[in-house]
Amino acid sequence: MLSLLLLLIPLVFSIVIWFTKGITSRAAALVGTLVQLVFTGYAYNVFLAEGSKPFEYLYQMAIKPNLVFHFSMDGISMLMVLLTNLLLPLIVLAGFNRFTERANVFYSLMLLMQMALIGVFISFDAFGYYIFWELALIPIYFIAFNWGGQDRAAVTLKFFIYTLAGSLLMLFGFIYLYTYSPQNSLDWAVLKANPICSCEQGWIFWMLFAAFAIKIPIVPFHTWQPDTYKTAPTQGTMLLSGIMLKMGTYSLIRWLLPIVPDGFKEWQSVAITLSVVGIVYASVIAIMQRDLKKLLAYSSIAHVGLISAGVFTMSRVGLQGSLTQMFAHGINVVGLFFCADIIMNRTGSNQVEGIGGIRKVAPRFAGWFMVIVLGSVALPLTNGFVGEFMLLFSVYSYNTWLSVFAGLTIILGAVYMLRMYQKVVLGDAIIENMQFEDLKWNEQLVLGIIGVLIFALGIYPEPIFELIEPVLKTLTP
Amino acid sequence: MTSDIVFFLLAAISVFTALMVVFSKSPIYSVMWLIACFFSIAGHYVMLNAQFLAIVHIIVYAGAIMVLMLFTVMLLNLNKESEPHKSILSKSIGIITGGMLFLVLLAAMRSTQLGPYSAPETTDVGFVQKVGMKLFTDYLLPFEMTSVLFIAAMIGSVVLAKKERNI
Amino acid sequence: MSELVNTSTPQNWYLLLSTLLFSIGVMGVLIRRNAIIILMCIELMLNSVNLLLVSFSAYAGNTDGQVFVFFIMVVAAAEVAVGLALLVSIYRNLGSTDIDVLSKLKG
Amino acid sequence: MEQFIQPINLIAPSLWVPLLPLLGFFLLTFFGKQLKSAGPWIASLLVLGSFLLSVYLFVNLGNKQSLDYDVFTWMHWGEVSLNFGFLIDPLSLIMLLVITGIGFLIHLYSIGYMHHDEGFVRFFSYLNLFIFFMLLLVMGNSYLIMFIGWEGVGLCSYLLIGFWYTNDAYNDAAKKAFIMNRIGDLGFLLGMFFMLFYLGGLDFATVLSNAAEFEKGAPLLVVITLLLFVGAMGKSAQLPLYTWLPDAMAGPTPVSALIHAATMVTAGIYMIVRSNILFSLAPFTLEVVMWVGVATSLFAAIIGIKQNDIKKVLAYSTVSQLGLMFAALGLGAYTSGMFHVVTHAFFKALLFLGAGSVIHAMGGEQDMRRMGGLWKYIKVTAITFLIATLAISGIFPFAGFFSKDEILAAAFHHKIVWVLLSVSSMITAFYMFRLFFLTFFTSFRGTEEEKHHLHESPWTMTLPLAILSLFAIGAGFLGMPAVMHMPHWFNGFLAPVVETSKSILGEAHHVDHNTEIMLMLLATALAVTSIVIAYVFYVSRKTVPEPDTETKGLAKWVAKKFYIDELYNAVFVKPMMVLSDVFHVVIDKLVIDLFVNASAWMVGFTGRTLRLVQTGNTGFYLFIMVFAMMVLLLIQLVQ
Repeated sequence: MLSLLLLLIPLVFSIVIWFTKGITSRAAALVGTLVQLVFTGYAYNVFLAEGSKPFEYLYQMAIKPNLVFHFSMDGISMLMVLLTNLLLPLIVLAGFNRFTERANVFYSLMLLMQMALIGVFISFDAFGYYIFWELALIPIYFIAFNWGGQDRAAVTLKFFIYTLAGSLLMLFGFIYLYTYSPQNSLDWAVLKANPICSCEQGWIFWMLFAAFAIKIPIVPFHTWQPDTYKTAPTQGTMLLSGIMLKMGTYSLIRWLLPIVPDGFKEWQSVAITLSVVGIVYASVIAIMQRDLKKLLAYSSIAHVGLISAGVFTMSRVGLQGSLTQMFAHGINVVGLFFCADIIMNRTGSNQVEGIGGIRKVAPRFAGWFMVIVLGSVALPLTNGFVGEFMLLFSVYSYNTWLSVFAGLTIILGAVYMLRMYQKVVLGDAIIENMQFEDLKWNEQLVLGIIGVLIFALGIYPEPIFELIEPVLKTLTP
Repeated sequence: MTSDIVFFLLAAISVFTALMVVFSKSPIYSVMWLIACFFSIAGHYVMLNAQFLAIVHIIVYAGAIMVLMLFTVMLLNLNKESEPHKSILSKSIGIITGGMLFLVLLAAMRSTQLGPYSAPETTDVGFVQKVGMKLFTDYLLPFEMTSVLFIAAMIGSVVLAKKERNI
Repeated sequence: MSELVNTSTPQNWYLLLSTLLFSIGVMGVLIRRNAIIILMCIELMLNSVNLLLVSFSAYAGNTDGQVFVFFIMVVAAAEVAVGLALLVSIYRNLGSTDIDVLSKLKG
Repeated sequence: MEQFIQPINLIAPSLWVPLLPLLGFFLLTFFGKQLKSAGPWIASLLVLGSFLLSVYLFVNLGNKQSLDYDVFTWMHWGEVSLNFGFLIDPLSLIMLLVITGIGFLIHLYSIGYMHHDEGFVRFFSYLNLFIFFMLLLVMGNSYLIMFIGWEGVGLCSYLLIGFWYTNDAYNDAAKKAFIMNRIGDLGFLLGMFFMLFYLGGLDFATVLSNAAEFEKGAPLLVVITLLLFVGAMGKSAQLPLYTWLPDAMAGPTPVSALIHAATMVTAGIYMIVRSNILFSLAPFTLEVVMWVGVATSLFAAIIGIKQNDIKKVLAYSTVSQLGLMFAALGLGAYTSGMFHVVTHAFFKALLFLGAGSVIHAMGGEQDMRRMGGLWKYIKVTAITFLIATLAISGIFPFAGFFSKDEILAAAFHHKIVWVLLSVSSMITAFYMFRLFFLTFFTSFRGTEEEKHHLHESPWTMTLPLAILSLFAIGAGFLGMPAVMHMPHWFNGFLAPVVETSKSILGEAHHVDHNTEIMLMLLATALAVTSIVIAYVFYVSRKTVPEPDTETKGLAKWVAKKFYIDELYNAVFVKPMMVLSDVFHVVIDKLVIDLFVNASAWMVGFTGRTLRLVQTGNTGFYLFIMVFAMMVLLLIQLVQ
């Protein structure tokens, strides 16, 4: 039942916010996300105390065809729900000193998005999962379309069609699975317990993988991403990169690995190679990016490339590392985009070159930005390192040479991140009479929380491990 | 035996009038033949012991629908043969296609397994009481919905047929 | 009473009859160009189906079929009303009910 | 090491050793404004506290005991668990004392040196952070904890090199240092993966005991040690990853003294000594280490001759000395290398601090061509500087003499190495005295204004100089050569750490006493010769190095550091940038988007084509409808 409440709270607030106006809207959104966060905290405690039982909820929508909404929770879902509900208040708070046109619609969509994301993470039946997967696309489409920047019509259309095409293939895959599952069921446990003939798993794998690879995105399915990240309003970008992207990697672990294990094994090498190529490829592109948000977008591709490579090693360490890194990356990337947003907002420029000198006028901002950059380049004792270490080790265990290439990320990551930081924050101001206020209270709060999380999880990642380890035991040999 | 004779008689009338509907030149005649066809079908209903339907059929089709058609034909002044003929080719293609459809349906019918029905215990299935019971218990909601449909259709046709002034 | 019920006639004949009527209706739709006559042919087709339903209802001793026929009549009446209204407005605009004139939907 | 017992009561003090500077970092970062000028003093005192705790540990532990404990589990999966734990053994104790001791002195010095800087407090918070990470590096009980410190000091190095962040050249230098270090770190990381995979863990106890099972020269160990050495090359600025260190002189001088001379750059040597068993089991790697060390030593020394920036000279001398240490390690003389680390820490820190004092006196000027004759203006600095210069040149009885001699003696059986190292030492003596003479002798060559400004530094700066010079004189006596019939305390202290290696490598090539004395004399003679040559050039003839534009031929190559930076730029940096644009513009925008757009176009094309079917003829539609119905029925029938 708790799972249903987790879905309903954002939905109710989403509806309520629709009827508010202006400043009230964002205050209501903050209240809503905070209520949800508190409730998630409660749910987390219950989860630790009683396991997944209180979360079971089944709603049979139709008997023939056998369509079920099955909500439940295991450690992985809990982790992702925590991430979602932790980031949402931060994302809302990040926009607190901005004027947003039609704020009620904006925040309403955002809360709707939250509900859809949680739905994806707690659905244990492919039917409900698919519905929420698609539902998550709708609010973000409108957010990017209505509040986006230049070329938004073309860019959002590309994004929408791209992801929709992927989902369609996934739908085919699921329908096929449905037809051939023994009780005509799409329940996760049933699908997992009755894998279809390994001769057919290969193409089922590709059906599902296409959807996930586009969402993640894995090179070469990534071309929608940099433009979309650039065009979407920053709060939308935070949602996209911080949480929505995790839908893909989460689904790799939840839906792809247990359901088509043989197909997974069959295409493992291809997928890992793609991921690793993606890491190097995106990192190299990021080096010379001139647009701030696009640079971060490519860096994000590089990071998630490593995450998916870890998943595809099918090893315990790889999965654990990827989940840890998913959580860490969610936090870091939101922080990075927030910093980019602050810079773009105050200077009016979205270029890497031609700003400079921010540190002199806004030392606090520069300091927090540095912390987040460090988390992003995976310095030990930051959250990025724990995941990256485990991921690289998993890739190493799979193939030594691949790990050398994947390991280039720690060099190239430092190259592009520090280059960006130097050009933007350090040096002398290039813009004359630059007015750059230091952090406002809400920005200070958001960056402070992110900074503390970066170190806390870097030094003591045990809470994450504690959640996911029992689940991973059942997923890997 | 008598019922067979009645059936064949009615069937012959039905088919003949139907063909006349299709092939008569003037729409007015077509309407007339169609009314005749409907009556014969009503006869079939009676033969099948569906009195209620037979009556409703005559009221609705012959009484309402066909009158409406007739009015329209006259209103539009279509009673004279104004229809340009289709070419022989397209006509024959139509006939051939219709014939082929008939053959296919026939074939489908032949391969259909009918019955066996358990012999009906009562023969009053078509009586007003029976139909009414069904209609007002099991099918109450659809029945009520039909009224909504009718209102929609009524309003729709009024709006459509109304002369548009402000163009 | 019982001799009035024509269940002695094989049901196949009813099937044959309604098939024939249906095909004639289809043929009419195909060879005529006057929209009103096409509308009538459609009525004919609907009636053939009704006949089929009634015969099944009678032979199986089940009233549901007749209820269906009732609903079909309702729909047919609504359809004719709207269809004729459409025709009137088409005629008013184009001065003809010839379906070959109605080619505005060309893609 | 089994005979070691765990003295539990020492765990708490040992924990506080790194925690104190970390506390200082947080205090200064978050309350810097409130603390005002007390901040730097607090920072310094906290480091002093660490130093005192280290002394306490040193006294209580000695070399008969060691501490090895885990604080908490950091990462774990399946059977593997990686703990956050500390190991205090003789080797870490030595490093602890050096780091906190010199660290404290440099803190004290910085109070004077950085006083007028607007980032005064920030500077100390970084310094404290650095001390924390450096302590983590040497105290960790596993390669993973060492790696934390390893990267952490890289970060602090980055922060401190780019301390004056408004200058973009400094920022570039900082970035370069970080990235070069990261290249090495990747090697380290991969080395760790090999260990984790094949040796079953990352903590020293497990790794080293499991490694001992392998036979000498096992390929696995060679790979691991080579990878670790790559890490050491990055951190300790060896060929080919050394170019960041001279650039790192952009940072404030105390930073150069602390990080880029005394402590951080010796992390590579510490790491190899720590894993000496692995290296001893991989003779091939030792060979590589030795040759890299020799080459670096010589190469950097040659470049040092033609540098005119006082700090650049010292930087190249650091690279050269580090090369010397690696050569010692490569020869299997781990304790000698470590000994040189310690003595070098003292005299090189002293040199840098002295240079800082000179720069302070000169008001920021670093070019030696504009100095000269400073002896009479800043006496304390000059004297301590002279002591350090003598020490680095290897003149008896200064510290450098003993450690350098030990390394040369160890190299004696390997004639080519010995010759090259001797040449390198000789060049070292030359350019160091060139530096000394140019700075302090003859007459002042700067402007009148500068001359007027010349003054001795405050006591916070001269006191560390004095203390360090005492060590630069005396530290050598910790390791007396056998010929002097005194106990070699240093080797004895470290003996437990390297005893396994000793048994693997076999008995070292001992030179007999006569040869040893002869070697000492020879080395001293060479050094003295160099000094004399330098004296003749720069004092008697009063030669001043020509301006940069007039350098020609070979000299220009040397002065331009053999164009290595330019080479790297052309071979790695530029192609990377071009590749980046090619990937973005050609592959992303053209190739991949071509497929994407092609599929979109396909959809559009299909739509445009199928549109033609829609003739608009209602009769035709009806016909098609009936026909299709028929076909569907037929299909149903046929099935």
